[in-house]
Amino acid sequence: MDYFDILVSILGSTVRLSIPLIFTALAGLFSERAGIFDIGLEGKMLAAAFASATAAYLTGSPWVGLASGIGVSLAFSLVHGFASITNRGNQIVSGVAINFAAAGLTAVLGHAWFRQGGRTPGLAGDARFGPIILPGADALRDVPFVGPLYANVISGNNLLTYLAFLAVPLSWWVLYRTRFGLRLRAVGENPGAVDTAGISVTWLRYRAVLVAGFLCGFSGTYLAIAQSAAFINNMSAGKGYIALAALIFAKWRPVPVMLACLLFGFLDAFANFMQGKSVPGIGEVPVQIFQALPYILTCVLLAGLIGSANPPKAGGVPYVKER
Amino acid sequence: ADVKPALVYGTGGKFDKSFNEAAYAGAEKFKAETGIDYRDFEPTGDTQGEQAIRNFASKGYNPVVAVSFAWTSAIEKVAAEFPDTKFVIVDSVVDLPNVRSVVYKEEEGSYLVGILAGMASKTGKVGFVGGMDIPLIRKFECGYEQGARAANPSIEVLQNMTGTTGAAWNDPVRGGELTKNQIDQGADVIYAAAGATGLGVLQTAADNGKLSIGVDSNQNYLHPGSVLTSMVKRVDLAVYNAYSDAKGDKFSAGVQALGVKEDGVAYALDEHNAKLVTDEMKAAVEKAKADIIAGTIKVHDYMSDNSCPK
Amino acid sequence: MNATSQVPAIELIGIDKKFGAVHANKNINLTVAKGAIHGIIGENGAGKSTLMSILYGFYQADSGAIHVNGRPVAIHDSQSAIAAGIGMVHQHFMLVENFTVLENVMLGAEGGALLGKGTETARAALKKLEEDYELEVDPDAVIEELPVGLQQRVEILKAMYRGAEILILDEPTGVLTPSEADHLFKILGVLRDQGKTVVLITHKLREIMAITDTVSVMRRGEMVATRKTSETTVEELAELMVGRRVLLHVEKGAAKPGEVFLSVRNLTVKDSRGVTMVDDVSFDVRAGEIVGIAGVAGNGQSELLEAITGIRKPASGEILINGEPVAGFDPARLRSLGLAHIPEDRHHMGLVLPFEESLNAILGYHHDERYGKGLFLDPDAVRRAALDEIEKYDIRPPNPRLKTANFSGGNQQKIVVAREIERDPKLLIVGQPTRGVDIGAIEFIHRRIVETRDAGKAVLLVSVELDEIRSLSDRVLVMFAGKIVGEKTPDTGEQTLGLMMAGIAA
Amino acid sequence: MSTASVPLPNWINYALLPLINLILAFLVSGLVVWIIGENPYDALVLMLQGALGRGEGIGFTLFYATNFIFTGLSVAVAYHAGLFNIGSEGQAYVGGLGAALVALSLDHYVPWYVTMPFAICAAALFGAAGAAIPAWLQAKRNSHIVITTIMFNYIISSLMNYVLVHVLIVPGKMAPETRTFIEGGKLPKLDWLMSMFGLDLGPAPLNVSFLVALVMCALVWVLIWRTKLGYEMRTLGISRSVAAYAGIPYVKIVIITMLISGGLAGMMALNPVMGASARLQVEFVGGAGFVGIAVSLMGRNHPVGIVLAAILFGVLYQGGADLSFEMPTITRDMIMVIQGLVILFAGALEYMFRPAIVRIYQKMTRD
Ligand SMILES: Nc1ncnc2c1ncn2[C@@H]1O[C@H](COP(=O)(O)OP(=O)(O)OP(=O)(O)O)[C@@H](O)[C@H]1O
Ligand SMILES: Nc1ncnc2c1ncn2[C@@H]1O[C@H](COP(=O)(O)OP(=O)(O)OP(=O)(O)O)[C@@H](O)[C@H]1O
Ligand SMILES: [Mg+2]
Ligand SMILES: [Mg+2]
Repeated sequence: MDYFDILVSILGSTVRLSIPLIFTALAGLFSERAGIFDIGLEGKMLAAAFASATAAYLTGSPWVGLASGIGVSLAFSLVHGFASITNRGNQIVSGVAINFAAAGLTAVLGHAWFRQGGRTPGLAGDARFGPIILPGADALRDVPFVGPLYANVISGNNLLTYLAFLAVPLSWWVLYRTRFGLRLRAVGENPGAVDTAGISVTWLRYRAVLVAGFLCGFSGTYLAIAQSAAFINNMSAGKGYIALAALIFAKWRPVPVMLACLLFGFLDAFANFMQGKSVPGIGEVPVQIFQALPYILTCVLLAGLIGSANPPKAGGVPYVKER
Repeated sequence: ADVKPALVYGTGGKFDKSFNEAAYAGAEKFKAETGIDYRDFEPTGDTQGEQAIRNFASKGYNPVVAVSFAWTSAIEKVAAEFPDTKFVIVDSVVDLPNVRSVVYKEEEGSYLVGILAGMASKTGKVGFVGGMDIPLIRKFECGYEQGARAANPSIEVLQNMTGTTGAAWNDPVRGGELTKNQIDQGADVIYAAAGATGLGVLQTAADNGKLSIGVDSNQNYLHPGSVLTSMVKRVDLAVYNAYSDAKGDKFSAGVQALGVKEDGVAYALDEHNAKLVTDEMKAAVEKAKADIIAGTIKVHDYMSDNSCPK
Repeated sequence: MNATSQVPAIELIGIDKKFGAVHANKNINLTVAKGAIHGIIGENGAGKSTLMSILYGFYQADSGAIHVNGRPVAIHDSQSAIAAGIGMVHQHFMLVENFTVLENVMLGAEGGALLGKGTETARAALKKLEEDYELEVDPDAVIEELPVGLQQRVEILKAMYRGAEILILDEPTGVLTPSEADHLFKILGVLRDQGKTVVLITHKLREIMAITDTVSVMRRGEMVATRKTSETTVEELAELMVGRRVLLHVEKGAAKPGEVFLSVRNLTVKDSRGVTMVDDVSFDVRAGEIVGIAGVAGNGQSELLEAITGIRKPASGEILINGEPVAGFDPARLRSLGLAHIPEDRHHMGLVLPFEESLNAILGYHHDERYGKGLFLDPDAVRRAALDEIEKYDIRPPNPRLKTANFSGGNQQKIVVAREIERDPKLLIVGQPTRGVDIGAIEFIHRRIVETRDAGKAVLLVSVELDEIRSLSDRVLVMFAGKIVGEKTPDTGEQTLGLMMAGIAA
Repeated sequence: MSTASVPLPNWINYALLPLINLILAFLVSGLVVWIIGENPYDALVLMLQGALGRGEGIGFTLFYATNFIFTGLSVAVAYHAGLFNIGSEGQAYVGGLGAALVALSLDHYVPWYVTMPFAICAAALFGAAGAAIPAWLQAKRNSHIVITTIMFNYIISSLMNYVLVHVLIVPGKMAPETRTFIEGGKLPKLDWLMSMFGLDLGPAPLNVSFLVALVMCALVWVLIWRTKLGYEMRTLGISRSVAAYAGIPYVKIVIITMLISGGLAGMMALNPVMGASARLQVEFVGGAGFVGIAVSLMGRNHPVGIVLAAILFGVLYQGGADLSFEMPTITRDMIMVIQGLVILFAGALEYMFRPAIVRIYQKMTRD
């Protein structure tokens, strides 16, 4: 297997591993740009994964699965909104609570309903989002360079993968080219400006938080019924936090968010590939280095060694008019 | 004698379609035959095993079977506290007078499925995806590699481990990714010895039209036509025997090593994979089995020297 | 006058508003005639901003009614206020700092769900507004890079863009130089001529007299009077504002200046954005004299004080205390050299509001062995010490265990003043000593400051109240745009000093 | 009218409101139990019996509570200085390395009471080291401590993973864990304490680190309310600008606070590592760091409150284990659900009922 094939293989893996990060980080982008910190991304993703797998198993339809995943994730978003917007509670605390509740609930319900150690039953092919072979993938496969890239990296992914890459320019467009986006960015910087412009800060922030829930619904669904064929206990396994790291790494901007997620996905894919192989002169590189690398990179960024990351000014602070 | 059997699973959950489910099947069989009910417990984390085992012992359950090496130190502790209770630990050895340790010669079973893999592979590359990187799993891999090489001396065996902690048993996503890597590198038969992670391996192989090999329970039915065979580890026997030995006052402590000869490990053949295993393959694997029983083939045990002959 | 102009632009009827325990507006009635400039004056905390924010829908009144153009309107939020033709420029600007001028102006009035077309319309409309009212500002400039004066223009443009017929300005001149203020007044005149109604909040009597048609006075949440400007006097308004005749002169003897104690040499200070706020400033303060720094807020006084007191590192230059260079020392070290500091903003700097009073009485001096040996803090010792100050300064209620937030503004200020002066400093730095403080407390605090001087200490006083500067200082320095533009005696006319503060004459 | 600044008496703020929130959390948890087809009341009874019914149950409850006291104190100390340390989990994890290294090197030579002081210091030191970089990033680079401590939870976890799998593992053993400490590296159990109350500790691992935890409570109380450093921390926690005015050095206080916070978290490792399992295991912290957030919130950042809240969570953990044993449909993950709900209601929604309470209170005091 030559280097090019290896590269293609790693890139294919990178794409698959980045998708949940992209959806989730974009979710965080909408929420945090509106001034609501969201460390409950992890929990929402997990809850959505469980809901989608359960619904897809019961109905046999991935679409019902997706809808349920989104629905449950939205419900968690509403809780976060209720706590941090309506009740002006601490957003971090609310996020922590959501992560706990989601991890616990999915395990408890999964165990009680399916008795498979918290797993949901495996899904048949048509209850999942299967791979989509793009036109000409097989024909082009043998064309040097472009062929394998097209056939193995670009083609053959499932619908949600393509949606994730579509969501990036769409998010950009929404944020920078629509009224909603303008207001959303404004409310994360100075909610007073939005309020005095006659716009409801509360409703605007709720919408942002709901968009976040909507997108987490996709990432959870992807995990459970596109990438895998069942829900597994704690299957988000910290991806929500990596997405958060990617969001910071990208300085809260949509296209860099995608690039950061791809980078972190690549690190993961590369770690898988490097596992058990030894590098000449160094020996086997411990997988733990790759696992820690996204976080280390983000901290390096935060240390100001590679630019600086300034969060939205009103981020994390509830909008309080009257003491 | 009166028995009040109890069973503590590994952390994968009772219905993991694999290791724990096999243990469950053994207990169910005992219940069906004798009408004696049993209590079981599914710990969902490492810290709960010890408490559950102790709970059973202190509530008078006897014998208490703990499947999974993860409960080794728990059994060491609790068995010392309850010298009158009989304990069984599966996949690990605890040297106490009231503990029976059941270990399997996984290298032998893996050798058999390795032969099938070597013969079924068209690319000359087969894969192995392990769960947690521990000597026990290396033992699976080593036996598999020996078998595959016996079938095809020029075969290349790709191998990956899912992780280094308990979470590696429950990570089908990474299992699937590792499988995809191996497929990309040309492997067309992949053996999963990874608990629930293996479900991802089997799934990915099926999704990509490749063959896979299941483990512990007979997993052939999960993806009919795609699972070449399963390396069956008769954990059910360990459980069943523990209960019925205790009932018949035949319970003995000490180490039981179950291999091909004892029918403790085997390869699975049923209607789901009948089409995949040719007569020629069947003949070869049956011969190997006979040779192992006869002692003419000696499969190297990785754990005997922590290395695998190349 | 025709019949329609008889209908008032705004009528507030029985507006009542409480913030928790604070009764900010008490049953307020107010009528603003159409096409007039109506001034509202009152001391800090009188409830002016609250009242206008209720009219603008930013706060909701607990009870009361609002009529606009004779018709009752329900103002639930700023949206309904805007729809009723009301615009407001807030005391603290409501701008998105990293947005452009255009984006800020458009916010809330984008003209469609997509920005594309609306942006161009807005740009054109903005250009027209700018020309009509001499409010030029680059529509593509980013707010945080604009000076305050221009930021205020953006606020006015925002209101005009939304078609405001009634424009409320909350203390618009606090951040402006006199010439900028004059320009603003010219604009307000133009607006009035076009039939718009202007409500102007200020506590500068000069401005009221100069521009308004009618003036209303608020005191402690109540509307105490409304007068035609032409029929009232500065003295009457001042009395109405504070509830008794203002004593503007402080009894004090001549200064006996001694050695130079504080010396500032070529000091340059930048703010957090890197903008030079204090530009090559030099001056001396001698023991036994009060040096006052006059200036419009925002001309670098705050940064100057912060640099001298060690809160902000100067960019360059020297600060000498008793001949020793101290630039860059931290506040704790400066305190040990005999510096005391009454900060400009007691809430932002001087007090930890949730602490009990006694803990604020030692703030900054808490390392003193009197309050506990070594690493430890002895609450009883702290309370005993606090009680001393409470008695001496007549702080009410006299309870060192009461939460500081529950003291009134004047008493809170006394806590700070007591703490700083009672440490017997050699150098007292004072910023806005009487902001939001009632007349009785003002006298008291002024007397303490003079006593400190008479005890031979050096005092540096910064205030935006020219009266305060003139009545307390022995020498007056005028600061403008980060520079000391001149030194005058305190009996220099208000006119002259005002021009200097505007950067016009030296 | 807004009610946020209306003062309420302490018994409402510190007892009634938390109690209402707690009850609500339990009601919703009961709903979950009911949804999966079990009787919530029975579940509650089982849980309380399991946690408090016997000496052994109480021993386990206090054992878990010990963990939570340490992590709760860790969160609370940082909170007083306005820092939200959600890295107690990782700091405790790396603290375990410190304790284990001491135990491994001394257990053959000296008795436990010689090992213990060294282990306490090492655990605290390692825990503090785990907080050092986030502290520095916050102090010097102004990067949000919440974010950096989250990142460090993962970084530390990877590091510990590596150390256990590649360095400390006993060759030939399956599980990535150290060898079992012998007597000199084990902390003695508190049988005597339990028998003073006529209870039998049984196999419950309650050990002397419980007493260490109580001592730390007292020390934290002294630190926060009786030292100048504590005064500076609290001032900084309320207002950075006031602290700057008062000459309280931001960088120094942030770093010291975080080191103390990390140290307290690190000490938590004594309990499971040297007190219970007598070896260092992968992921032995098991979420106790996050529980510390809940404990600190519930306990209003006061040591006494923290002890009470830690015992409450101890009851949850031990009772939950017993519950899942007796009601096999309910797994132990139910604890996490309850925990999440407690954090939600007592933390994020803590003021949900305040306006209503204020109104009722005002009505009552007016009459
Ligand atoms: N959002 C708020 N929440 C609670 N109390 C408030 C709020 N805004 C104002 N107050 C209180 O209401 C009272 C009136 O304040 P307001 O801002 O209306 O005064 P003002 O007359 O505008 O004073 P200034 O001249 O200082 O601007 C003050 O006691 C103030 O502390
Ligand atoms: N932010 C606040 N939180 C709690 N209570 C407050 C707050 N602001 C004011 N109060 C309470 O309201 C009362 C009136 O406060 P305010 O500052 O308006 O006093 P004042 O009448 O202006 O007195 P002074 O003349 O001393 O400034 C105070 O006694 C205080 O207890
Ligand atoms: Mg005001
Ligand atoms: Mg006042």
